[in-house]
Amino acid sequence: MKVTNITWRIGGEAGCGIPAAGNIFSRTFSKKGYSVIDHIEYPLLVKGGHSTYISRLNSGEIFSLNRDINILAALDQRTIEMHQDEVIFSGYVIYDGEKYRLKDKVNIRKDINYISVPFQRITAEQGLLNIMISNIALGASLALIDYNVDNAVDTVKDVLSGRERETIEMNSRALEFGYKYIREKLKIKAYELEIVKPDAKLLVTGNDAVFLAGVRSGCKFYAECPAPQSYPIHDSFAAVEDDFNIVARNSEDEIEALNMAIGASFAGVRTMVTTSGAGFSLMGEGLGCAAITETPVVIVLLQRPAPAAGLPTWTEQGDMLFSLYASNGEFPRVVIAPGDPEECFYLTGRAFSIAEKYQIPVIIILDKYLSESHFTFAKFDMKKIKADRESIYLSDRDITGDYFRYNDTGNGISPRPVAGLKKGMHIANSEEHDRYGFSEEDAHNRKRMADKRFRKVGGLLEEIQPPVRYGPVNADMTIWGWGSSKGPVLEAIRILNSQEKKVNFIHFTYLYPFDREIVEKYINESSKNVIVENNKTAQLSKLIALYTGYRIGNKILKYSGRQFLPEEIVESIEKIE
Amino acid sequence: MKVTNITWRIGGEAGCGIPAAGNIFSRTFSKKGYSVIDHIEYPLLVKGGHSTYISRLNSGEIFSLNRDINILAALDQRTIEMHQDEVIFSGYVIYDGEKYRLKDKVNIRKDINYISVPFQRITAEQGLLNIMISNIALGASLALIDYNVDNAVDTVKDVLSGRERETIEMNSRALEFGYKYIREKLKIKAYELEIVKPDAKLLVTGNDAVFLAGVRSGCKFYAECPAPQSYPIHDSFAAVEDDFNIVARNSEDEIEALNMAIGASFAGVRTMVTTSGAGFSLMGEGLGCAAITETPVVIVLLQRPAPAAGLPTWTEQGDMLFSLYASNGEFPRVVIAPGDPEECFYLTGRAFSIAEKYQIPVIIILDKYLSESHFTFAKFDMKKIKADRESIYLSDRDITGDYFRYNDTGNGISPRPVAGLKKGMHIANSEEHDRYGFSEEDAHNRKRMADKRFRKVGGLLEEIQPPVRYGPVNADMTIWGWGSSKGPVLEAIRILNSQEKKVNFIHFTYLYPFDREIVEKYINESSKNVIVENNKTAQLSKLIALYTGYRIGNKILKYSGRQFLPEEIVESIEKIE
Amino acid sequence: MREEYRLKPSDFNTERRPTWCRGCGNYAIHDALKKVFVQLELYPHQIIMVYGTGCSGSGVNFLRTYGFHCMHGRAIPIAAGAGLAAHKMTVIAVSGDGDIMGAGGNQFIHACRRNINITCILVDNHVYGLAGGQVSPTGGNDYKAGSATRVISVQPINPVSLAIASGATFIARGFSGDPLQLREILKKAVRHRGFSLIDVLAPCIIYSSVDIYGYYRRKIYRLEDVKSYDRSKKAEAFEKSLENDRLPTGIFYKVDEPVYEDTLKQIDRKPLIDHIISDIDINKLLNRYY
Amino acid sequence: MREEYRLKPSDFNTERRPTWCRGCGNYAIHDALKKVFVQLELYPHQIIMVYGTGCSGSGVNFLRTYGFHCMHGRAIPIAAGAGLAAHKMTVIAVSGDGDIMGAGGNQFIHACRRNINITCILVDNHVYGLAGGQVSPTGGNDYKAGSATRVISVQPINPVSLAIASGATFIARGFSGDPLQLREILKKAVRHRGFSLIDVLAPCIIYSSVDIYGYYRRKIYRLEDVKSYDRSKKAEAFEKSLENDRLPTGIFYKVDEPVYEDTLKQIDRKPLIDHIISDIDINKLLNRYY
Ligand SMILES: Cc1ncc(C[n+]2csc(CCOP(=O)(O)OP(=O)(O)O)c2C)c(N)n1
Ligand SMILES: Cc1ncc(C[n+]2csc(CCOP(=O)(O)OP(=O)(O)O)c2C)c(N)n1
Ligand code: SF4
Ligand code: SF4
Ligand SMILES: [Mg+2]
Ligand SMILES: [Mg+2]
Repeated sequence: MKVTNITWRIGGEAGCGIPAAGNIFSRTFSKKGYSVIDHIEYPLLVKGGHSTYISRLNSGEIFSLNRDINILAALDQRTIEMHQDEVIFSGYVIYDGEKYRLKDKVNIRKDINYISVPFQRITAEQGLLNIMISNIALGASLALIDYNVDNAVDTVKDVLSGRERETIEMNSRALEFGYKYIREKLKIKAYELEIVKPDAKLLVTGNDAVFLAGVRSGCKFYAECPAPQSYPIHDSFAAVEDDFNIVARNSEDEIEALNMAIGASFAGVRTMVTTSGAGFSLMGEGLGCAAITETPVVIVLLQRPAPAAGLPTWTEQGDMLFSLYASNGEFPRVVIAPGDPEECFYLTGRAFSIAEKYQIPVIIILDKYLSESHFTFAKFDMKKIKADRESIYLSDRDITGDYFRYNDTGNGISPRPVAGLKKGMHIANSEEHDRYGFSEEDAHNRKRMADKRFRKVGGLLEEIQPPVRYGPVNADMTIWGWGSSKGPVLEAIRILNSQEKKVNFIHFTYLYPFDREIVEKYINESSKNVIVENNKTAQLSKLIALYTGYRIGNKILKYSGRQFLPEEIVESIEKIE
Repeated sequence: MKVTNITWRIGGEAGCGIPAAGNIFSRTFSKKGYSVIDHIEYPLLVKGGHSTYISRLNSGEIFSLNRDINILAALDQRTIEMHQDEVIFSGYVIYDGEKYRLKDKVNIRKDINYISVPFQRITAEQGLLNIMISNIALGASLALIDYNVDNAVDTVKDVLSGRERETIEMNSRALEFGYKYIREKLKIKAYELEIVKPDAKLLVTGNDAVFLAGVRSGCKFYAECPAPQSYPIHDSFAAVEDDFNIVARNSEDEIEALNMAIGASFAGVRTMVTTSGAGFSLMGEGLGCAAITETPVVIVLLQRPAPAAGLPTWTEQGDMLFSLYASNGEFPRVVIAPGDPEECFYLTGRAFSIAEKYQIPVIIILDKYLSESHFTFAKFDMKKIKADRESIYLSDRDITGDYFRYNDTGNGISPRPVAGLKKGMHIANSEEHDRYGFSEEDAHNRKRMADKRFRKVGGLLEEIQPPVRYGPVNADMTIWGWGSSKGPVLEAIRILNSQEKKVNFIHFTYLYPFDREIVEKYINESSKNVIVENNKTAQLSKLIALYTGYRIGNKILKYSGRQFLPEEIVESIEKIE
Repeated sequence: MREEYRLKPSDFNTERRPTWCRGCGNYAIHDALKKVFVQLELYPHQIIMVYGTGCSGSGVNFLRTYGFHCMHGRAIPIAAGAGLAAHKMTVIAVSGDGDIMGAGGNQFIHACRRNINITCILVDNHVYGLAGGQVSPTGGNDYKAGSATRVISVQPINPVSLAIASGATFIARGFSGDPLQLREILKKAVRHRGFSLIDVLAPCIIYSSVDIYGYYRRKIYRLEDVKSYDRSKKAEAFEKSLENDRLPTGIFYKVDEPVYEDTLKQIDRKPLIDHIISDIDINKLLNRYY
Repeated sequence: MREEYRLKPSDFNTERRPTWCRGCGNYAIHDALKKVFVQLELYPHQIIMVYGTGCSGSGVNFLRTYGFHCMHGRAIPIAAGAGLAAHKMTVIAVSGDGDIMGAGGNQFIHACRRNINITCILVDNHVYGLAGGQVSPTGGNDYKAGSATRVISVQPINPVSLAIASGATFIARGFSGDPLQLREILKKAVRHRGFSLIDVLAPCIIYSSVDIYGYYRRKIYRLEDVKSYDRSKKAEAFEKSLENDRLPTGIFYKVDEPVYEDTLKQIDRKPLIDHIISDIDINKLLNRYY
């Protein structure tokens, strides 16, 4: 069967090499020009437990995963139990029929194909390690797609480059044996994937994109408190510390991480900290400190289902309102929720520029789905990230006479120098202060400083990108969403519009400042509205009501710790009508 | 001149005994049945700096301070410079004419009386301490009101009871000398205060009321991190530790304070922590922990102008939205902002009951003005605070078979025992958990637990007191406000209504859950609306818009770190019309 | 408080089976705990266990007592609060090195100096296990631990030295590979009145070199075997704690000092949780405000 | 870096006059700082001072350098961050005992162990001065300090012992009543490479007994006068730090150990703040993602 899309899921006990195999699968296709989106699901355990990886590849453009699986590579029985319902009509399940017999437990579906590949026996016979089982399954899967296994072998060599030759060789062998078992022994060919132009695509996660933009933006100090949520970003920075003159730091807690970043930023470098919800809950103090001292800092908040520790390896959009109002008192900030890794890249670049120009904290919100799923893109445009510090910082030449650190300027921005300049000496003060920075309790001064800080909002409104409308201008229904649900909603409206339902989508990346004018325009142009959010309390709908007074009545909310699938959205939308 | 109201302000260098004298002044009158409201203003310094105390007394009912001062007791020249404009036509300024000559610096007002009392000379001649200067001024002020100085001497004895006899005697002497100087030497009599029934009134600050309600409610564990904002509450608890079996604790930081309270509450006692904004910014983590483990805790947030350290000794209503959304993730909480000490008392009682019954965190928001100003009340009704724990906690008898700590009940409340019961063993888990409390990542379970927690909101809506409307039902204008601005607004609408302007006032004490129905009713019944808030961003108006979609366009906002005066509100209202 | 049934270690099992990796040091600790509870005749309902976040924290699911699984680094204050409210119960905090020495360092030193009456078991594997294997504050350069891309030569925290300097009154080091000694220490620690720390070397077999148990076995010696060692001397204990070529295990320091809870008259008569609060009379108190 | 003008202490004055109470220990510290800066030829713009919250923190208004007045307890991480970014500058954190030993304890021990290259002046008055005179973590029972309604017999933190246990490489105690010694210590501390702590006994005359200076004078002796004392021995320094009948001042411990900043190749060539970042080429990096 000729297809343009293949969705593949591999699952099993952790320890069978699932993350690596998933990554190889995705990368093998992205290298050859296919669009790929993948996602990994794993429990909060270092070893053991059940884990799955899903990868969707397509010869055209895709925005998210989909529900229907073409090939389910089940390394254990539980994977079949949990996921065989997702297998598409006449799809395939690969399993080890020598290890467990289907009939014993599984409710066998008549409409799909179960194909036994003796993972365990091959592993034993070939002297492979347990962790390579998934590679056998991967090889078998490629055979089903009739895809040249050499491409995957190349990927393995790439991904494992630097590792011992034997490791690479064994991994490759596992791939090849799985492949051959299907092709030569069983002689099954399930799908034939449409061929695309073999232009290698970038395959990056949200985390990768944030990291890359951080490096490009000239971030010189990065810190986190060790956490499963943020260590991919930390490790990326740590690996390039010397190449790019960056200090990447594991702090003892989030309090140190943010305060060190503020200290470094005060001295004059661009800084970033990453954290997830519980860690962000400890950062309120530092956030306020950055705000009143007007010290730029970029904070990346990697959302997880909460409250408290919640579900650290799953996904949710639960921290929007918290990030908007975190910390005591009132001050301007910018909150950005990118919708995909491409937006992660460009918006992280913007975050650094805005933070530095406006001397404010900027918060970038991701979630597990966006952080850890790979997406393909043609390339990143470097021109869109420019670190133009020279026009922002004062030099000794600029300063004549008294220097007012908190000068009450028209746009609220008070230019500052990096530390060490002869003429630019100043203090940053977390107490209310006068224009020099000296502590000052006077009522008029207080009002003046608060006004000065908030005057920045005017400029910020020019900088930010208003919500974007996707789909037809005139639609019967408008979906509203933010951040990482962008992909599933885009897929959903593609399906809906192909069914002759005119649905469009307003997607927010910047959450604060709020561009009321454009939102009101969108509201006026929409007839029926529905909120789609990956949380329980519909936080975006609250934000919209707060600023525009418009309350969106229809809500599609998911808060099981799992990202939306486009099909779910389509079904929910259909129920509304 | 016969008067029903006297407003008195004393000011000078810190170190002259101003807080004590102010307290004595207020208490002297409250004891004799007058209504009193006072307020102290001081800089962020242990010693030195300028400080003032204002006390308003009235033979009838009052709700706040007012602007016009009858007597300004100026212990230094700066007090005259800063405050003589507030003195009412034909009012009085008491100053030390032997220490500084008015003409040198001060713009002398023709319409008021400057009376010199040689504070310094009396102090020297009588062998008094510097700190007693303010008592001389106080005595002199009493003479101007023609009020029996013995009442004040009695107050001194009361307030200083337990101190050395000499101290008491010297303080009394200072009072008497000031009194005699006016009465016998200058022979001035300025005002004659209307006599009231001498039923002693309670004179309490918001802090006092919170403390008293805490004791009455059976709070057994109290903690704070040492801070100027909260130490009055700490010291009150510390003084009664043995009498009421309470542990009052100075924690090393707010993180310990809240976590210890959660631990103690888990074991089974009622607990409270107090903090101000920057400390609350460190409590997000603990807040979420209390929420997901469903451990009751009462947090008192003493707002100050912020962000960050801001102005620690001044006042602002800047933390409402922060308190509503603090901590990662979504969970129900209750947020209460009492309007005066009486509400502080009853609502703190409610806070403990609600926290315990619903097993949630309850946040009580005060601000400097409410925390540290004294207000008079006839008495507190003890029946309104009942700690009915027995009906809430499980006993061994109640438990048969398996005990589910997080039982998925109809109202979302899962009854629990105190620690140590044989049959009630359970775990509290800050990770998402199943009904036993065991860590659980399953999607259905996640949804179920989130739903269970949020189901409590239904019950909570029955418990809370909806916003109260003061003034005429039908009005030309409706003022909306919350928390401590209650008093100034009540005075303002009294003035406005006496001027034939029909204005009423909707005052919020409970901010979450939000009673949309009644608020929408109020909106429908109002014609012109105006927000009065002691902050810059009109947080209540945002909250109202968020829930009702109704946006209040007129805003009277003050964010200079000072509380509203009724006259300011009246003037701003008049401008709106 | 005699109970009607005879305790056995399995009374402390829950319906969940431990999910730690095979060979993980956490097993030995839980095993020791159960056996010590039986020896001390502590019944499940007389115990409050508080767990931090991390691999060790998942123990909350496997040990049947009153339990609290708290936020990263907060096991000590939660335990301290629970202990104050129910001071007749046995309160034990079990938490990782990343937890207690990372985020929880401040609470640790203050609990030590206040000598609060809880036992703290530091599950010391030198890594942030659950967080991804990063080197933890106790992680040194003596063996390869953790997923660090580069060894940064910072000194590790020595929990024993730190506890001595901070004022804890029972300070020991155990090793999960020496269960007998671990049990002995644990028993004494639970019995000790005041703050007791047991720094348990509890290898993480995922993020350590494979022969970490062998490494420790070669390096470790027991303080019990040093007859001349006087564990009541603070300076001596500190000096001992600095030893690194060979690693002493056992009790470094044990003294009787005033216990925080004992200084509180307000919990003298009965635990805070036992007070009836339904109608507390505050009228006398109110009089001060008239 | 020679400057065009000759430094004098008053070059470090701002237009604001100190607001501390007369007799407050903070005066001596600021005085010593200015003189030491002159001696070391450190110009105002070459210095970053970081202040905590509290009476000592108000110093930000009175000393003319680059300055940061941070949140309660956070002077050390702010200083560490500034120091990393501009490691050629002199970075000094000045903060109270409530600050550094209360809220900031965790940052303190970690800064010690990392041996980051900053100087930390602990303004140790045994009380939370600005917060209302509560007994601070360093406040003991040896003299009446603070506004406590009741003396709770908890052990105070001894910053010197704690710093030794945590790995700081320059550890001293000074006394605001001994300005000469204070200056000497300060000079050496600023020169020292690595984390230096000076615990300065700096009486709060408001919340201490009146003769606190006399009390200290009677109790204090100088370590310089103990010829046999070897300040390079950790265990000896620790034992010395425990002395309480008489209080040693001076340098307890000083060793040269790897400095955190020196282990960082990425700041080897030039300070982070000096890099031009306008067009950083990441194409090679990007290739890994194709
Ligand atoms: C506030 C916060 N920051 C970071 C984390 C990430 N985190 C998860 S477990 C853990 C600690 C793991 O180390 P350790 O305490 O040594 O436990 P182990 O897994 O080694 O037993 C951390 C820091 C968190 N849960 N919360
Ligand atoms: C988060 C937070 N908690 C509490 C406070 C209150 N506070 C103000 S100053 C201070 C510390 C005062 O003690 P110390 O550091 O010893 O300084 P000193 O005034 O004695 O010089 C504290 C805790 C605060 N500012 N921030
Ligand atoms: S990762 Fe390490 S600490 Fe965690 S369970 Fe496995 S062996 Fe134990
Ligand atoms: S209160 Fe104490 S520490 Fe603060 S300025 Fe006065 S003397 Fe110094
Ligand atoms: Mg660990
Ligand atoms: Mg102090």
